[in-house]
Amino acid sequence: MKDIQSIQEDFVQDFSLLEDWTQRYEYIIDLGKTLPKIDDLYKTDEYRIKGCQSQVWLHHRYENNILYFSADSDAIITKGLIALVIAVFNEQSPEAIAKAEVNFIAKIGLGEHLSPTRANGLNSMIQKIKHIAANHLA
Amino acid sequence: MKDIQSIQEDFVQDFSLLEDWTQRYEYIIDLGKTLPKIDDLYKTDEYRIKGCQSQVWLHHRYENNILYFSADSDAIITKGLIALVIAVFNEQSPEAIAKAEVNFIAKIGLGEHLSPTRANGLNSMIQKIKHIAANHLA
Amino acid sequence: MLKSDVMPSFEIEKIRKDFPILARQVHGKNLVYFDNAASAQKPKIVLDTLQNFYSQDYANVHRGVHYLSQISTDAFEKTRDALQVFIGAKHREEIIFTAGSTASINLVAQCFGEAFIGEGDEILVSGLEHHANLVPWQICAQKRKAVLRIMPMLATGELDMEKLPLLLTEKTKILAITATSNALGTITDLVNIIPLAHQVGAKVLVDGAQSIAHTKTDVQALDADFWVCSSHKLFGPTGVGVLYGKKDLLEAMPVYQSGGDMIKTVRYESSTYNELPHKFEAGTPNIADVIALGSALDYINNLDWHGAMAHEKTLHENLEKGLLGIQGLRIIGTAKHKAPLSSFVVEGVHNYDLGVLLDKMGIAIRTGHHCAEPIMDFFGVAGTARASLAFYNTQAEVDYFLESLKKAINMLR
Amino acid sequence: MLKSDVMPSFEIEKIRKDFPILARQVHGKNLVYFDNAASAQKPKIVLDTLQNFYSQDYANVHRGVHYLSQISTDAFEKTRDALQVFIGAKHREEIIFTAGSTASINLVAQCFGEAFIGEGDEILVSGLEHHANLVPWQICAQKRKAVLRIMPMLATGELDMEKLPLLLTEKTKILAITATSNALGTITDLVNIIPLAHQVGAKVLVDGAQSIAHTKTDVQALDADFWVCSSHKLFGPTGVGVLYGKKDLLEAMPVYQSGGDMIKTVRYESSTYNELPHKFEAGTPNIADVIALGSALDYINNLDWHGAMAHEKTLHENLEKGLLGIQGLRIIGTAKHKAPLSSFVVEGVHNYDLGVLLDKMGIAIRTGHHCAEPIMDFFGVAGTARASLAFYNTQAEVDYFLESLKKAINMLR
Ligand SMILES: Cc1ncc(COP(=O)(O)O)c(C=O)c1O
Ligand SMILES: Cc1ncc(COP(=O)(O)O)c(C=O)c1O
Repeated sequence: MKDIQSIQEDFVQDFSLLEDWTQRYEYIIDLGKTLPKIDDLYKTDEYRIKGCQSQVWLHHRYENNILYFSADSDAIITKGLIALVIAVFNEQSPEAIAKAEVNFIAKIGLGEHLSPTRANGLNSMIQKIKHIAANHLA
Repeated sequence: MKDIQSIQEDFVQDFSLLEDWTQRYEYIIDLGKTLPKIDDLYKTDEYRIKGCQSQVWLHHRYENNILYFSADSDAIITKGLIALVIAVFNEQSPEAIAKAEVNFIAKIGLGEHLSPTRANGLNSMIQKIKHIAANHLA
Repeated sequence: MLKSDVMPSFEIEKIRKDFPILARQVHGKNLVYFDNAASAQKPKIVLDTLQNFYSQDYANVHRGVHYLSQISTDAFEKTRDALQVFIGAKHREEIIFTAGSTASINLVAQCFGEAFIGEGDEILVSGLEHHANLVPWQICAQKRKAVLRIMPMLATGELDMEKLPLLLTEKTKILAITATSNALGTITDLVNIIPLAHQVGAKVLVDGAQSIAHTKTDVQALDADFWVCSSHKLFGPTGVGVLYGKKDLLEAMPVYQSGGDMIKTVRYESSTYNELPHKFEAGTPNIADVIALGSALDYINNLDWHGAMAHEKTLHENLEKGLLGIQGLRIIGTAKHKAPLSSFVVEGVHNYDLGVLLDKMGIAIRTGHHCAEPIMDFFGVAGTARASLAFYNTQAEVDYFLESLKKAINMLR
Repeated sequence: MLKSDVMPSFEIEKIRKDFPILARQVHGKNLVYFDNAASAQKPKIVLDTLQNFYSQDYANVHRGVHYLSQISTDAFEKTRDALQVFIGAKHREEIIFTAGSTASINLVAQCFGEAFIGEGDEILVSGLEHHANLVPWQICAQKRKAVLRIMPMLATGELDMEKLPLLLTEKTKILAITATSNALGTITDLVNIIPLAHQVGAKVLVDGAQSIAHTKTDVQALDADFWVCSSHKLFGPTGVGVLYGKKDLLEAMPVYQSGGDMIKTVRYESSTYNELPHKFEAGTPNIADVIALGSALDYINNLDWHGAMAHEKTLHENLEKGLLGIQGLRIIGTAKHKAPLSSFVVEGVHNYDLGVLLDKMGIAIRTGHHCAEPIMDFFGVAGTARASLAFYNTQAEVDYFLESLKKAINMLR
């Protein structure tokens, strides 16, 4: 597995090839469409993350000091955005996640989706992932 | 008794001789000091007129189709102003009062005291006098 | 030449210049502001009034003998007079300033409730209400041990008039009903509904938050017992609401908030309360914004209102025509009489995604449940996209919106 | 040169230029604004923020996905963060926006009352309160069948600390007390009073309406349970109040007003409520004014606060010195620690008459009972004349005021 920073840099690289917002969003939407579906079992309140306009569900599994994440959303753009976040954090150690800086979203021109007042739950999801990692630290 | 309009015109004439606000207010204050006191009997809630900063009491008597007014206030400027108003309306017939236009206060440069939002009760007192007159119309 | 020939038609380009924000860009595109039902933009005269008032005349109102306090008080009270005329109230003291429609309704739910609603009484709320005209009545019903009844609607988003007589009983103390639904656009049939409520002795609170920017209101002709609206939806500043109430009702109700200005005398043992309207206006009011609301009213009064309404009606007809031509799009709320707004869903597409992509194209619409969850439940949708118009919108904006919407749907499918 | 030598002293003339209204004339005289305790004037930055916001960025907040709604929401929430820092709150969601101090206190009296005050419980209110921090507790006591007790004051206008232990019992649920009296200027000894209340398990609501423009507040250091103030007394716009409450208390309290934004889910059967701070912010908030309050805080934060406070303290000392030299004048409220305001009466002269004549000389003071009738009763006066200062006042204004006051008294005697 690549480290978190390199994955972020890859995304920044990928996005730099896209010329305008249309292409960037088409890319995000495509990502959203290909994000493996979360098991319906986990589409419950327990796994739901606050964000009143679109819903986000996040599930994680911990094995051999590695965290595995899967997530879903009812809105496709949100789903694309969380696909990016999952790609960055999936199959990493709690330590790596806990100390990682998430800086690629702003760099690829999607920073507006990160505002805590944004109703999409992306920011809450990143907080949640960090929180899960912190709980699994030694 | 002079008629209401002439009395008002006399006041406008008197005030036109006063050069600045100081003289005008000194005149008002003097009037206030000379206004015959109202009988303490009438300094009760029953005779009180709304006006939250200074209090005004108004008493009237009706005899032979003539209205007699006396009034008082705890503030001397208010007292001076009501002395003016009493001088205009006292010993007049209900008919004359009811149809009279009170225009001298603005003309002598004291119009600001007439605003309905003014807390001194002058406006309420004029309304009250008009009201009393209306009640004594045939 | 006939007189009507020289009458200028509604001069939309001139009107737009009165609203500074309409000239701005968003994401490099000209702003298309179709979120008017959430809040309306402000004409320059409103901003100028705020600026001039604070830099020339500001002071706290009432009780002040000094000049600035006097002129502030006069200007503040002038808005009350203007509102009295604007909505056709009988007495100026029937106009109460609050913080918004929500605050106005809460005042009525609490104080009318305390005075007039008891155990076993019924509160009837229309099925078209914004949460602001529903939740306060839920709480009132709970506190007063009263029963909350809902007047159902039809699949068109119109209220079911046939059910009304069954729901109005001599136990019904109040009917809470909107003049216009913010979620669907439905204009309710108040002229026929209010007399029915009065027949059983119920009072009627009308929520005018959505109607006031699109219809002339006459509370006396309607015979509304209470009527509310918000300044910010009427091209005025935020932070001001209006409550109209019939004098005898307001007088019979207990006070709401207490503090300065609403009292007559205060002793430690007990206090007595001031007359209307001050009885319901505790504390320092929102002086500057009330005065600026007065300027918004001036603006509207000087507008070619008839032309403005005809203009926005035409735009809305064209908008709905365009929407109906989009495959898989369903308009939610198809009442015969609608305000110039359209709520819709697109098959297989989430309203949030539509909102995000339209935003990228400079278009502001609202998405979600529009603070009317029971209505969403009724239509079996989680939310809708809502485009809502004002008289300062243009046909070019409608065209661009429709084109952009198609583009967004294509991207998302 | 030593560092302190190059430190600029408080630059009063520069400061005055920030407040446009201070340059105006009244009745042909330069305005002398000594009515700051009723409401403070606004720096230009506050007016510019209103102007820019409405003409560039305005939209309704929360729930909106479009750009304008996002930046409006961000700007609105930024003021919450700024206030958290400004008053030293632990959590941002402990800051609730209301319509004013009066609304904040009413919220606490109702919702804390409902949750925590029962029959036979006691509410202790200090004898120095503005009606806004007294009447809501009278009503609360009446509704909850609780007992209202008053902490008496001494002839100096200071609270009688010896009586406090006798008044605080295990039945005392809350102590409502001002940080600074608007009628007398008394600064209360909160540092010693609050722990005593906490010892018996009582909560403390501090009314910061008058202290906030003259003292730095640290709600955590004070250990206040609730604390309120008004934007308009803090050089911000009208129509905004602040309520600080400890998180656990706010969470344990029932909701106040209901409507949009404060709900989580709404069904006809029942509704669930949103988290703090939204739980207590029903409806469209006063968006623009909250944002402009943020600019007022910026202004204060960038001010030479230490210099400003020293300046107004000196002015006030000189003011009181001058007043004491006037024959027949009695200062009402002679506490050791006072905010920069002076209440006074003049033998044989009505305060209203003083107000009218000083107004003619361009001077704005307040006269009357200052919404504190029980205090007037205590001192056996119907009202007082009150001159209240802010940091933008000058020594020349104090001199002119004293001279004008003497002239007015001469005219009236
Ligand atoms: C000490 C005190 N408390 C409360 C208030 C009420 O504030 P507002 O009128 O802004 O609600 C005031 C205002 O005069 C005050 O001086
Ligand atoms: C129909 C209706 N009623 C009430 C409200 C509440 O108004 P405010 O948020 O201004 O209090 C709204 C605002 O969206 C509305 O549309």
